Amino acid sequence: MIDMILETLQTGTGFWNPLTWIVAFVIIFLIVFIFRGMGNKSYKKGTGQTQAFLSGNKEYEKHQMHVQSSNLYWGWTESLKWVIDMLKKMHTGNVSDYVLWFIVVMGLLLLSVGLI
Amino acid sequence: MNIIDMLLAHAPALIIAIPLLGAFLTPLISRVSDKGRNIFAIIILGITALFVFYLASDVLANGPITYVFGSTAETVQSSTVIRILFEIDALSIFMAIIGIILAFVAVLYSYAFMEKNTGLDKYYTLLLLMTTGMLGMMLTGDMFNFFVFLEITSIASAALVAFWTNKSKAVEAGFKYIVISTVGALFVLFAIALLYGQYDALNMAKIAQNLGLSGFTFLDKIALVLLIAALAMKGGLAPMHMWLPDAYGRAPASISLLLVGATQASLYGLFRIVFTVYGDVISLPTVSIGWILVLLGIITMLIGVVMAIIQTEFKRLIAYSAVAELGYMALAIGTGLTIVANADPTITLQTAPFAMKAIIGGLFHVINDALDVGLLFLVAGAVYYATKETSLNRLGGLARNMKYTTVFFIIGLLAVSGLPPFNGFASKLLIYESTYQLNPILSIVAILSSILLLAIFVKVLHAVFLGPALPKFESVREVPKSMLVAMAIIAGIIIIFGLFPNLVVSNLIEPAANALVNNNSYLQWLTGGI
Amino acid sequence: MKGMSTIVKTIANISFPIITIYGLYIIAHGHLTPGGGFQGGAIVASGLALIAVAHGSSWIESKIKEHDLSLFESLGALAFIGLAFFGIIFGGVFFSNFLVDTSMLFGNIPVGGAADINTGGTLPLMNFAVGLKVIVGLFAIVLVMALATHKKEDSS
Amino acid sequence: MIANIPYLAVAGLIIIGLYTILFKKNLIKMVIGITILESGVNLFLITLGYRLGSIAPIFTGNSEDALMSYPVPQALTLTSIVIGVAVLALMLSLIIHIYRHHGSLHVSKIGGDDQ
Repeated sequence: MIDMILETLQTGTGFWNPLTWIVAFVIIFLIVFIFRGMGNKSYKKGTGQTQAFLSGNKEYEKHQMHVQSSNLYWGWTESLKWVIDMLKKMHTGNVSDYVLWFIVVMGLLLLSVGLI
Repeated sequence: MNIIDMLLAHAPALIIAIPLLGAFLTPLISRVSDKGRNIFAIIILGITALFVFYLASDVLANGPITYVFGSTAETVQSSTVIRILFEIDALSIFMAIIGIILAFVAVLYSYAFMEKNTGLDKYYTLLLLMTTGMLGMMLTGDMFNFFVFLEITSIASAALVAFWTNKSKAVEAGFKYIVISTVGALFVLFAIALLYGQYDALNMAKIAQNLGLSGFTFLDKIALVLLIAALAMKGGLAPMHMWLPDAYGRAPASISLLLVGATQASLYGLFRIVFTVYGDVISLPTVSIGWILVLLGIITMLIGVVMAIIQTEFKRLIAYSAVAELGYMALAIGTGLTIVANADPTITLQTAPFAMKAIIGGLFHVINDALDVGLLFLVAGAVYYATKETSLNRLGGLARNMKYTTVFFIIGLLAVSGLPPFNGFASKLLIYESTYQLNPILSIVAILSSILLLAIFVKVLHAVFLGPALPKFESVREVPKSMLVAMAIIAGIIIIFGLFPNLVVSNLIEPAANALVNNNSYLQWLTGGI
Repeated sequence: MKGMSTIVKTIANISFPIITIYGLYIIAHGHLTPGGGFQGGAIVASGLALIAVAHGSSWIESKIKEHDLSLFESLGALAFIGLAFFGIIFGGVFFSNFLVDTSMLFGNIPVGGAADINTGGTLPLMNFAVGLKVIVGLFAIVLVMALATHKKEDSS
Repeated sequence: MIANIPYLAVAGLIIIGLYTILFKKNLIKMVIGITILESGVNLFLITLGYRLGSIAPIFTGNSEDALMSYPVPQALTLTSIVIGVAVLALMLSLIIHIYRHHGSLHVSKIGGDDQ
């Protein structure tokens, strides 16, 4: 029974065993932890070291500093603007267009499967 | 003991009949007590779940089961099969397990989530009806019956999507969904009529047998195209996926969870048609159906992730990532189909073993996607319940108030983006490796979409749960226990599946994949050799 | 919505029983002639809709509540499912027609082109159940829609 | 040729139905289009079951060996009609709600969220 539970998943050319992975993860974590312990110990809480430095500007209130979701991945959306604009144009939200897409796909399938 | 044995012998019918009975008893019980009605719905689905699990053990041990309504299997083995019958093989029962888990969790979650709403007797009636339709689609062995259950599911779920009628967007989403479903279902019916007109049968096994005997006529091709297009639309494959973000995003969270199951039931129908009903002739068209599925899958994944990144609504974002996840299934099953349905006799399942792995990966991903995306929907619902806020731009810092929900979100995040050691990784690894052997570009696109999914959900994690505490959310409390339990059930299954993937694959997925590939076992009962 | 003129009301009152009896006939003979629960139910419901149009939906609302209609709708559905469940108990299979070839109600077997009404087993009973559900269900739909449009007119 | 006329009618109904769904801007008209499409499919089913010169499949009052059309497609059509009624009722009630929210039935009123 235990053997069956712990069996390795064969993926054709490779394998996947989560328990092995977890053991490896723990070992690597311990090694990293040891290395971390050997680092510089001069960090002090509550001093100027821990304060944010915003090019000399005054720090905002904590709750004003939350980065909103639409500000994340700004570069990605900007550089792929043409793709995203194209896709946005496709998603009209108009139910006639939804049916139109269905008819178009059906027509293409009909041409490719039915007639060739 | 005798009564229990008798009931177990009728498990296939009872799986459909008990939720149906529950659906019509709900309005009566709701006159007595509201709380009683909620608990009643939970109990009904619990009993159904017991029957599903019993039937699963039976089917997996003894092979396909045929249940004929109003008669016995022997009487319909003559030349004309006109009775409605359920045929349950490993694949159907695998789907039914997914369906009943989702339905049970949804009804458990609704207990607290929908508490403050009015008209809940209708909500529970429709929820049970939708479960009935979903399970019926998965278990039926009759084409017309499939259409009927498809429509039952569509009607119930469209009404549930529009349940919050005071929100104009929800009503619109419901309307779009019912229009799309009806048009799709009418084409399914048209295809069924084409098949019926030629082969004088509505039974899937009978049609498959006759198709194999008579070759592949032009009308068969048209019927195949109509079925693929309509079921792919109901299954949310791009570019016909646009109803999906609307419906998933606007429905109550518990219904979004159930809609995942309904969508996958449609995908199941697609696979069943392509592999089983058309199993003998699917290799005949010049254009490979497998490659069409692969192409649809690739487009679906890319459109899903790109659109998900720019979303600002929490549930709409998850809905787009659900679209991307559906692409993985189409990709994997399509990869398998290119080999299974190959006109070249040198390329078979034996010479190309990756095809079987692709199908296993695809089917494993079906259950993983249902759990992962479902968990994320429940978390989104919990956030909405606690804050009454859906926009990602106005949320933040909730990890301080909602610790358990945050943990569940992180589990869902890691699982859906396919990070080890969660279940999403195991199925995606199977998909990557097998699609790589068909064409490396496919697996590159699949990995890319996975990375983007991780990026998307890390963004959500930051925007919703991390960051400084916002003053407007100071009074936010953790959601009620029944919602936490519902999320914990799914999270628990995710972790078990993640830690012991081979247990699931060898006991549940491989029989299902074999049932999908060999349509002979599905046709066996016709000749009496059960 | 107000009712229509006295002429319309009177004609509707006269034709309503005829329509209802015709619908009930269709339901009762569902197993012999074209028709059945749904068709007959739709006919009866259309008669009820005629009354609703002639007398106005607010008049109907004062007589019947939509809430009570849903009770009968559930009862119809339950009777249908219940008959199917009785199939397991008496006939061994879900939906089994356990009444056929018994001396009980509707138990006769038809002979050569001359079926009498006492045939069909559970089918007539299921027709009655469906008929009840359809009459009440369709009427409830008509009523709810009439009330919905009528409330809109009030508010605007 | 005369036997093909029902199939031409089916094609005509389906095309008219799809045209209405795709190009009419009023939601009620779209619903009418869906109903027409449904009628086309139902007519197709009924036509499949007809045999030339056959009578309606009624047992009472007919001899047992009379040529009857197939009853199964008629049962299927009936089921499809019942489902159609449910769908129609649901669509119309959703339209009532949409009208309450927007005061209009134009299809562009129900826009998407991605624009």
